[in-house]
Amino acid sequence: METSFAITGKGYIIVAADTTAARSIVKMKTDEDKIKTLSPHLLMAYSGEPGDTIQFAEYIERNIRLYQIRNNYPLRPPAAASWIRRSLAESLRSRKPYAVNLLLGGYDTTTYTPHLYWVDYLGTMTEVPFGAHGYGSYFALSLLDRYHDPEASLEEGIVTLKRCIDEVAKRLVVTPGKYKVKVVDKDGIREIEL
Amino acid sequence: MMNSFADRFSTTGPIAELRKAQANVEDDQFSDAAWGSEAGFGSLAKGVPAFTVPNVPDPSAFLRLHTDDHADPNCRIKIQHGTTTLAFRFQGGVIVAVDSRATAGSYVASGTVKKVIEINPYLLGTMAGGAADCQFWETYLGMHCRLHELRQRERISVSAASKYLSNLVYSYKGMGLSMGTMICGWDKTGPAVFYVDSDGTRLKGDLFSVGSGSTFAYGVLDQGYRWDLTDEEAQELGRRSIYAAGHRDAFSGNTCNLYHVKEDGWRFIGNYDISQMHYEGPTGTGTGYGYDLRVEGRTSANPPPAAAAA
Amino acid sequence: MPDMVSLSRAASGQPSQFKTPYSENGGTILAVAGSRFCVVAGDTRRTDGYSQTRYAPKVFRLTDKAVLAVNGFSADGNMFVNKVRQQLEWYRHGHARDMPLHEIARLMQTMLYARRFFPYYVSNILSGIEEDGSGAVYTFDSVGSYERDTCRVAGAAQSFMQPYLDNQDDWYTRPSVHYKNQRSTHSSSRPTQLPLSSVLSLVMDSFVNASERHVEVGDGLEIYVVLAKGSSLQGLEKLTGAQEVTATSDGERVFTVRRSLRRD
Amino acid sequence: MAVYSPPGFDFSNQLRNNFLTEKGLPLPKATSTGTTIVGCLFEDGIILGADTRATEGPIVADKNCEKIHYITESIRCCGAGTAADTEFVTAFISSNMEMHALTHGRKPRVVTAMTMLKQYLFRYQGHVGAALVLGGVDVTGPHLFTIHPHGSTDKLPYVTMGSGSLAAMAVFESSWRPNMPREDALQLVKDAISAGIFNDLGSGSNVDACIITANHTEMLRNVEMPNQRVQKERTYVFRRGTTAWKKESIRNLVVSEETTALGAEAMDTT
Amino acid sequence: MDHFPTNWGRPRNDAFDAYGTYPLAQRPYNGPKDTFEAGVQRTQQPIVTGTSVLALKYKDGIMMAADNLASYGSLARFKDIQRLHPVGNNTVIGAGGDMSDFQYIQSLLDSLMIEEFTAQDGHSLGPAELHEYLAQVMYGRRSKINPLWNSLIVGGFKDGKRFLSYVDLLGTTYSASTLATGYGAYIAQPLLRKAVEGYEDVLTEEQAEKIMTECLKVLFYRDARSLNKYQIATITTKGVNLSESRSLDTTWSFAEGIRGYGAQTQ
Amino acid sequence: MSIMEYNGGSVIAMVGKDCVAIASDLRLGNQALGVSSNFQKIFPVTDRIYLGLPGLATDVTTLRELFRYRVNMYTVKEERDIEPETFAHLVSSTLYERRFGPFFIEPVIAGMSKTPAGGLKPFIAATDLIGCLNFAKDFVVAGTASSKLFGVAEGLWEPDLEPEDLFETISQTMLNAVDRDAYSGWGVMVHVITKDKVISRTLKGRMD
Repeated sequence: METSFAITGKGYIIVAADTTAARSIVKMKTDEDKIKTLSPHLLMAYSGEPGDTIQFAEYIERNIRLYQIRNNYPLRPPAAASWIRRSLAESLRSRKPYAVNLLLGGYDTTTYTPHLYWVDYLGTMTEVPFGAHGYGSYFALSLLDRYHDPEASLEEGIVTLKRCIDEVAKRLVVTPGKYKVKVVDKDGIREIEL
Repeated sequence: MMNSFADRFSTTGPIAELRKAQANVEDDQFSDAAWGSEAGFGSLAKGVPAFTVPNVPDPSAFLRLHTDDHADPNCRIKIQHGTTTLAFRFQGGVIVAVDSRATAGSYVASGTVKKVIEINPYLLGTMAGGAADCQFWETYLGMHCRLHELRQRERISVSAASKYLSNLVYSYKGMGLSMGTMICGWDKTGPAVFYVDSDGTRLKGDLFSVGSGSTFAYGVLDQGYRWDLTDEEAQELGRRSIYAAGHRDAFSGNTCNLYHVKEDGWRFIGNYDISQMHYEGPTGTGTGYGYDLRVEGRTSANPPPAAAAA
Repeated sequence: MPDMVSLSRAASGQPSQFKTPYSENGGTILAVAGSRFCVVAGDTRRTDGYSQTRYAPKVFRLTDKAVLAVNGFSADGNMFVNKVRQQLEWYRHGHARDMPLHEIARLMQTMLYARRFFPYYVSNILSGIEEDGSGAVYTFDSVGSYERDTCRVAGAAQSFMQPYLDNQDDWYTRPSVHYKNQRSTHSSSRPTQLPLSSVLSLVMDSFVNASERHVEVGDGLEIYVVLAKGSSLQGLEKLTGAQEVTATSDGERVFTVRRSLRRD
Repeated sequence: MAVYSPPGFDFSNQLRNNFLTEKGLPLPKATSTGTTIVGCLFEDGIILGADTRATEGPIVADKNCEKIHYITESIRCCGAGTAADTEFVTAFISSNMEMHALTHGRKPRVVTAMTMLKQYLFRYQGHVGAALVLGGVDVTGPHLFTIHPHGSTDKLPYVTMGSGSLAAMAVFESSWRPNMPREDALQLVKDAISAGIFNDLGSGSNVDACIITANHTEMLRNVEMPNQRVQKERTYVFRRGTTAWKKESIRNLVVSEETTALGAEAMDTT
Repeated sequence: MDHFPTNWGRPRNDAFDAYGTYPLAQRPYNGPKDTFEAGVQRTQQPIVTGTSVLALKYKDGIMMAADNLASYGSLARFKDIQRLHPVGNNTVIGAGGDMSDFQYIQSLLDSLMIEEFTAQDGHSLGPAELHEYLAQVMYGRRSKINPLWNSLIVGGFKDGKRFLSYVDLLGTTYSASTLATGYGAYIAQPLLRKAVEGYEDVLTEEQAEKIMTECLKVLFYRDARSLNKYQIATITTKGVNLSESRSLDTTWSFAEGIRGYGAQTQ
Repeated sequence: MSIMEYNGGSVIAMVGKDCVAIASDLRLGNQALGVSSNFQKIFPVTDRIYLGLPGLATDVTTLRELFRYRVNMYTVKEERDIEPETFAHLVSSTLYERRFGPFFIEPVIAGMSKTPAGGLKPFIAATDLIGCLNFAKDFVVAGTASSKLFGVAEGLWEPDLEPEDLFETISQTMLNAVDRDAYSGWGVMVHVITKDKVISRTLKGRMD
């Protein structure tokens, strides 16, 4: 069962997604990266209908990149989020819609602010201090209401994230297994091991 | 004389028709289901009540057709649903905490539901699922616990009480009952919590949360739970978990009722408004549980000192 | 366009296929408990699709201490009231007194629950005076779960009237001011109760509001007022159309008040 | 986003909406007018009538809406059914009639409006849910039609439509006579609408009527108001400060100007 | 019971297993089955039907009217059916809906009256008692999901009191000074209400009959399952009086002026 | 559960004396799960027009963008601000364009419109999801709590309320209505538009 989390902290965003690619009752792969790096300071975790997810993510990735090549600067997180939402909402009106849920985490280098957007497959978008997709959200959101701190240091943020992962591991029937965790901050994007 | 005699046994004729017509209707009046109500002369323990079942090939489908508001939002009878209840054992006894909201469709039908059923001074049952199912069967259970006491001259164990309830509802399996309850109490073996539902499941355990908001409650509960919590910490954890569920789940909320079961029986700790807990904390004087209040003034922006000064 | 389904029902007298033993007859009921009185009201419209009858009572006096309002499928409702009355009659024969209110409530639960698998399609509100003289409202869902409350609406316009009464009633029905969004207008300790006259005008206003916005509410309003033993009439005697229907000399007194509502 | 949207309906949401419907989320209902609408011939022309209730399911969405729509000066159209459809269909035909009049330089006829309407509705096979009563007077005399959502029409001396049509029709069937005088006919229309208002839950509030004769059209908005709201028993003004709020921001729309006299330095006017 | 958070506590729908419960969502049914279930016939839809019955209160008592048609679908099958049935000296029952069910009710009521008569206890069943009886029977049959497919109007006059009430296949009952079943509830009721409400105590029999025939005429114009042959019953101090079948005087002359349905003029 | 209840949310607008008020809740839900408690549903169109968009949240954003675009085009072409009446018709025809594939939004419009004499008078309107306009003289409501809002507003609304009184009335209406609706709530935002200013307040509503 796919689960992804993202939380903001002081000057960073942590995005975590499970690494399982499952078909029916079989795990096909346990080290799939479901977080795309869209630009130097923008991450996108995606989950949903297999096939749609990767196709949509690559489409977005290329277009965001194209923008950067054409204009010589990347889209800032709010603008990128708005465009991604629109792409998703419009695809829903086409014959072959993408059924993809997204968490967009970006660090705005001009305002020094991390932004996190929660986007669902219908094109609903809202900015949140922390977000989750998948059944994990039913356990993690209340936990984050309780423990999340926007001024937490990265270490504290990782502790909070671990709480979420542990909780889901404890309570969710089909445990997602391993997670890939990426951080974006003023220095760019890097992957961290838990 | 002959007339009335013939009437009684005839299967045709107007009186017979009336009798037949009423037979179905009157079941509930003179049946065992109306225990204790027959003008005060009813006997209490006639066994398992009898119910009127509609005369259709598939009664449970009939019931679902008319009562399942998810399958059909326009269904006529909206049985109230939605709930968060929790109970856990710790060194100081059992904490039972529940919310108080009842919703019918999207309408909040009540914000003052008592979802802890006080079975007797040593036993509590929680209510999730069909409100009537829980109220009725747990009241019924209370009667049988009393009978057990009278017969055996000792209090019924939590285990036995929950087993009794489990067996009762299991006999109605497939008929459409909806009940998810925790039977909590203190007996010879110490504090005990049993989860019983209408599928017939019965689980002994330390920590359960039941209802549509249970996942949210678990999120907070699991993180804060230890066996050696103090009484105050345990009560706070119960409240806080119900708050968390009331906040996130549209079908839970309004107030939290908190009970603490100790060796000398249960005690009602208090009723806490969830919105008040959000803004001002359970006592109305402290800091609120609400995320917005907790992080007020805190920002995740980290401008370098130079930019911040500008 | 006329609703072709309901018209085809009309053609043969009734629905073309017997799909459901239930029907929905509209209308709304409401009860408010005061410290020494209670008020139970219901409109008198009975609907069937888009057609209506103007006077079909939904509120029934059970004893001088208890009034029962039923709403939903009227045949079930009437039958249920008859049966409760029958039980109360038996009780009176057995005990030489009227059944106390909270006992009627429990009785109703068992009667409703006996039909758990073939429910009465009825929302019940039982209201009256408890043995300690306080006003009480008991609300039931269709299969018998019940709770004591102070102010409750059920029926078609439930969602129209209940939040309005929440707002107007809050400071006396709820100890917690917080609940109902009004800040410090009243002290947070449990204040004095709304007087009967205010409750009555509130009830009338709320039915007028509902009849303005809900097509299934209207025609007439029937209000029952039950006064506890020894309480004064509190202006009831001056109210036009108030009529006493007390049957025993136990001390509680029952009055009815009738008003007309929109007929369109 | 297209800068120029093509005329006609936009079906771009339909795929998505079908998808949502398949997921088991039923589509919401549009405002419809349960409605009693009528029309009848009298000695000098036509009288149209309508109630003024608009409903969304059992909820009264609008207590005093206008259901007699303008087509031309001497042609009017009552609408029942999906409210938005009746509004837009009549507005559309009204503008087409104006164009028609301008193109041909003479007053358009009622049959022209009727034909436009039926052709338009037939094209949409009943999906445009407008049930209409069209009435007017032209050079060929008074005409009265009903147009059903699928585009079928009827021509009769007295007609009714909507959920209250049976109640209104009963009044016409029992009391309508050919060549009624104006006052009697108006009363009859009021009675017919009232029968709908008081006996059909989908119809309510007030009576609108429109009297069309060869050289004059009289729109009688709210000609009868039998269902006025009664005075409230209590007043409901809250003490200021009742509601607790967390944040306030005020945006001034008037830019305040302040004139500062530059007294010390006289302007150099040389 | 469904344990999924968004659906918690609701009946489990076995046709749709949202979270793939393994191994089984549904238990096999091994309970008793009625092999001949399909053979059990109930009135699930009416076959031979009568349309509206009208009734009103007037100065001297109750007047009731119904036409003589029993339809078989859209076929005007029987044109001399009597749908008003006197029961005793004080009551008339009028029925719309399935005629065979009505005839069963007639026989029920007739034997009930005989039953009551043989008791010889000085009581006789009046309209109120018969209505209560019918309400119980109708409600009981609906509770067995085996309804008597009728809407009935019970009118009567006993001990100086007028009685008029309605009961239908669901057991729903109500009273009013004017009642109508079937299409009559939509077409005749508005006219009846206007003519009768408020005048119950002043209307004479002639006026009442005029109102009735007017309503029947309108019904005949607009209800495709009605007939211009009808009967009127009155129940007064003098007892029940059921008229012979009469014919309505109707006019269709206005139709001559109508040309087509649209632009036609010839 | 209908599509309109998928994300939840409600809006109401009321007329006062030389002022109008519009209020919405702040909840964004994913069915029963609350996702955000700061989801704005009311947007300024011009200085004096506010538009409330309750309904499916994706369409809230889409429509907001669409209207912003169309109003900007109008302003560019006409070289003046759009008037509330005109804007209401713009909303209506935009929605009716999609008669057979509607947006799941029931817009509510509140604003002050210019009178020929040069003054300002209050204006409110609402449409259903395919653009049937309802110009009311008192109040208009939409969203998942609409029936509750109708009931409370019908009882509490009085004519000619001053801005501060109107604020109390609309706030109490909104708060009590959303308390009885599972899909609306999580705070309330109120805008009172008067002749010379717009007062926006975030209310302390129930958070469950």
